Amino acid sequence: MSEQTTHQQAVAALRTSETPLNHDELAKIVAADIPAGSYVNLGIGQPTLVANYLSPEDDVTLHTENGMLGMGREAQGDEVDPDLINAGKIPVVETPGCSYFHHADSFAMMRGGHLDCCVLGAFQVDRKGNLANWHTGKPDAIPAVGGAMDLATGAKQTFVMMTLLTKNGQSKLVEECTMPLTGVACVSRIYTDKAVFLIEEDGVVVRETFGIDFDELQEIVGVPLRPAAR
Amino acid sequence: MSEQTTHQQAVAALRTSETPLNHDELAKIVAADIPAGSYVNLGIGQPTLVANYLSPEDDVTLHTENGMLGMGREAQGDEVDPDLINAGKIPVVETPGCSYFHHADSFAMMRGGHLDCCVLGAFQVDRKGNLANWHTGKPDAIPAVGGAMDLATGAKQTFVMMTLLTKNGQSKLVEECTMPLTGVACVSRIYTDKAVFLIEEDGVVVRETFGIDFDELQEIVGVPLRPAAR
Amino acid sequence: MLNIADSCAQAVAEIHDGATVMIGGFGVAGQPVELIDALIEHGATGLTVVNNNAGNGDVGLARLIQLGRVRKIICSFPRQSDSWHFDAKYRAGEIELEVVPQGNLAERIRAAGAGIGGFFTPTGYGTPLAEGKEAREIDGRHYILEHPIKADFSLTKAHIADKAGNLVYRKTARNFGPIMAAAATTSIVQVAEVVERGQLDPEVVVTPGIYVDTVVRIDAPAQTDPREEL
Amino acid sequence: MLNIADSCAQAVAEIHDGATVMIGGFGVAGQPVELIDALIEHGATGLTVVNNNAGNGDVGLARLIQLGRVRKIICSFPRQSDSWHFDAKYRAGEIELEVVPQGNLAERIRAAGAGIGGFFTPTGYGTPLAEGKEAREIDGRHYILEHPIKADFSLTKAHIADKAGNLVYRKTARNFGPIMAAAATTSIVQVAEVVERGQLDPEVVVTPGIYVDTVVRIDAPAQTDPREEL
Repeated sequence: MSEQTTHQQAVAALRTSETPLNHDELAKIVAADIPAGSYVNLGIGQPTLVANYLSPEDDVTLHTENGMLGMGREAQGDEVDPDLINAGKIPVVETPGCSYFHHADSFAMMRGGHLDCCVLGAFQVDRKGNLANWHTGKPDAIPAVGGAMDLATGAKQTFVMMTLLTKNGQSKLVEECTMPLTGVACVSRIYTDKAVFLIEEDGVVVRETFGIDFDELQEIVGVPLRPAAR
Repeated sequence: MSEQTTHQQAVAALRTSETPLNHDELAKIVAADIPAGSYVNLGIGQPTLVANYLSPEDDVTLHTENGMLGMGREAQGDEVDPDLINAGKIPVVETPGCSYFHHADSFAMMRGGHLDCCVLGAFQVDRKGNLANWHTGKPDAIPAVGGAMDLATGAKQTFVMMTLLTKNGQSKLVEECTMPLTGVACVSRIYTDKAVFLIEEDGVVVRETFGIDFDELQEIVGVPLRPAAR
Repeated sequence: MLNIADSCAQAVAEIHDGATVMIGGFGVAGQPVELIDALIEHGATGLTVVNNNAGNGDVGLARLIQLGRVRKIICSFPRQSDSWHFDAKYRAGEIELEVVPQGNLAERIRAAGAGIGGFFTPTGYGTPLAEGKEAREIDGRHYILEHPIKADFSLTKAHIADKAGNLVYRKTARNFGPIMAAAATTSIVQVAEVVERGQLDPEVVVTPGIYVDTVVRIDAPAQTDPREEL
Repeated sequence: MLNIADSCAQAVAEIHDGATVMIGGFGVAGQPVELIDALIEHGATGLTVVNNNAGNGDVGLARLIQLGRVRKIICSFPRQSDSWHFDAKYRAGEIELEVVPQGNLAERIRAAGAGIGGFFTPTGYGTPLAEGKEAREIDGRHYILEHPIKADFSLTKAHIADKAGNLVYRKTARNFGPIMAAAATTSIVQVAEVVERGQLDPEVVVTPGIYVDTVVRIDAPAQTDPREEL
């Protein structure tokens, strides 16, 4: 049995997990959902883990908004070059076929809809796919947005990766975002430790659940949910 | 006496010529008026002649809107490369320190005011510096503008080079352009066979005349003229 | 993922009737001669073509126009000494013409690839080409609003592609290539050479592979002496 | 004509009180460390600074802020774990802040260099950063109008300059360099090496010399390990 087949089976098992997923398990599912040949931008934080589960056969090209396509893994030891970092300011390496460009070209690439997918963290996502991930809305917070708004609106698809509940047990999937928005109707899927949600025209669909049944999930989320058609 | 000094004396003599100037003599005067170190775009036709009278000491860099800075002279024989042409589609050569860029970058350079000077031909120029040089206004003419409007509005200064009179003896320097405009209030100087005109806020100044006196010039031009302050 | 076509016929096979097709090149430099020939052979009709000109002589774009395949052309300079096929169709009312100043043409194509919804440009203000367009004074300068030009397909010519689709060009043959590849849903590029990933220096890539869908290698591309086209 | 300065002090000598200064770099990559130090030493105050961030730690831009030299900062991401000097000045009401999404920041800088008076961008629509900005629906998508950001001076870092001012960069240190050089009236660039005209391949020039006013060679530029800055 090939390594690739083993990996596919492991991911299939995760999709029907009877316990909530940890960050790495969730990253494996996101990675498996990215079509081969895609151009992808992974946001800072939890989304970065997805890169660890993309295999060379997938031919996924990573974009970093500070001016590179074909970004490789984190640089180690002597590989560290201060002139070669990713958007999280972590030193990385090149991959064969990579390219460099300036900041305006890099964001034109994103804004122009050339990236197939972008994966972001979130504070809140609502049933219309509105995203809040840059500002808690606290009046004394210093606003700082970086590339979040560009990422949210630019890619063909925006996926969110987050824990479903806040530390206080509140659902981050909400009826309507109360925090300042990052982007309007931009999120198409939400990957969480307890379930994967699809934002569709007519509502929110639950694609998979992890260690929770549909009714329990509906109760903690509040937003009206539909099970995926089988 | 250096070659350069001889040239300067020849140009000085032309400035007080007692006969109208031919195209090459006029091109020498324009070339001498371009400050050393300038970035310049020379339009197709008569303005192209100016290149012949720029010396290396002037360090003038020529721009061609199809994507090159540091354009050299016309290519000869084996130098001809189909991939290296100017905006008039004439094969040219490189100069040391030249560079290539794409069409949007090339016109951004022009539109952004980075060229010091652009020299264009004209059908009509009026006292406000409005330029008409792309369309005779005949109802059956097929419109074709090329880069004319970009050149006219983009450079820090736009010079016009033309014969003062049409074939029918009408002045091309007019009170108000009657042909469709290329650009609004964009021309700062007009070089003609009979005189050099400066377009200023408060009217048209005659800087030099060639084989015609001020009163005669005033009569054939019609537009109110002022002699240059001595 | 990059499609490396076996032939130009295969490369253009999906171009459908009624498509908008951008065709690169300025004069002979960068003209995708073999791809245009394949498009003629392919037979798609009712096309909207975006190019700097409207065809020269009896071949290439001129032939496409002569055959009645072009419903509309968007260009900066249609009228040339040898644009007789366009002229005839235009005077017969059989082809629609949109004339755009060359820099606005380039910037509108760039805007399409860069996700810009519209932009204020000074070029064309106060001229007949501004008629019907929104005008605005910003910071003391006059502008008109221009919108992006998108395409279903682009046919362009580059020098070398690697297997990630990264492109480099030759001299002034770069011209419209990079911006047209980015503005088209499907970009088709003819190249003289295809190399492995990692064989192009990432610093010198002009068009990153994300903008390239199909490349086709032409062993001995047509090379017209540019002087024959004048 | 290119000014090759003998020292950073000489390069920044003309920066006047109240100037708008763009500073390149994203993280440590492309940061013109020695030029910023010279600006601190120079003493100009009441500055408006354009940068991606608002300073880190106690050096460079952070030090400039600490010294009270910065009246206003335009950036995408001011709040970082080590942006304490900015934080303090901001909370004390001693510095003005304009937060701009990173892609809009890049595009606004690009627009300044490209002579664009304003552009419609989808990024930021429907968010607090769109407040007070003109919104418009174009072709079914929502946009807001953004205006160019110009500067009196830019301080950037490139890898090699030739004596025509042409620049090449290294890897992701390219970032804001090319667009800031084009957006500033006077662009000042520190480089590791200056070569003769003709020693840079014209195909690989990233910033043509027309955008460069002053270069200064730094023999041994500061190289911070990017990981120390997190």
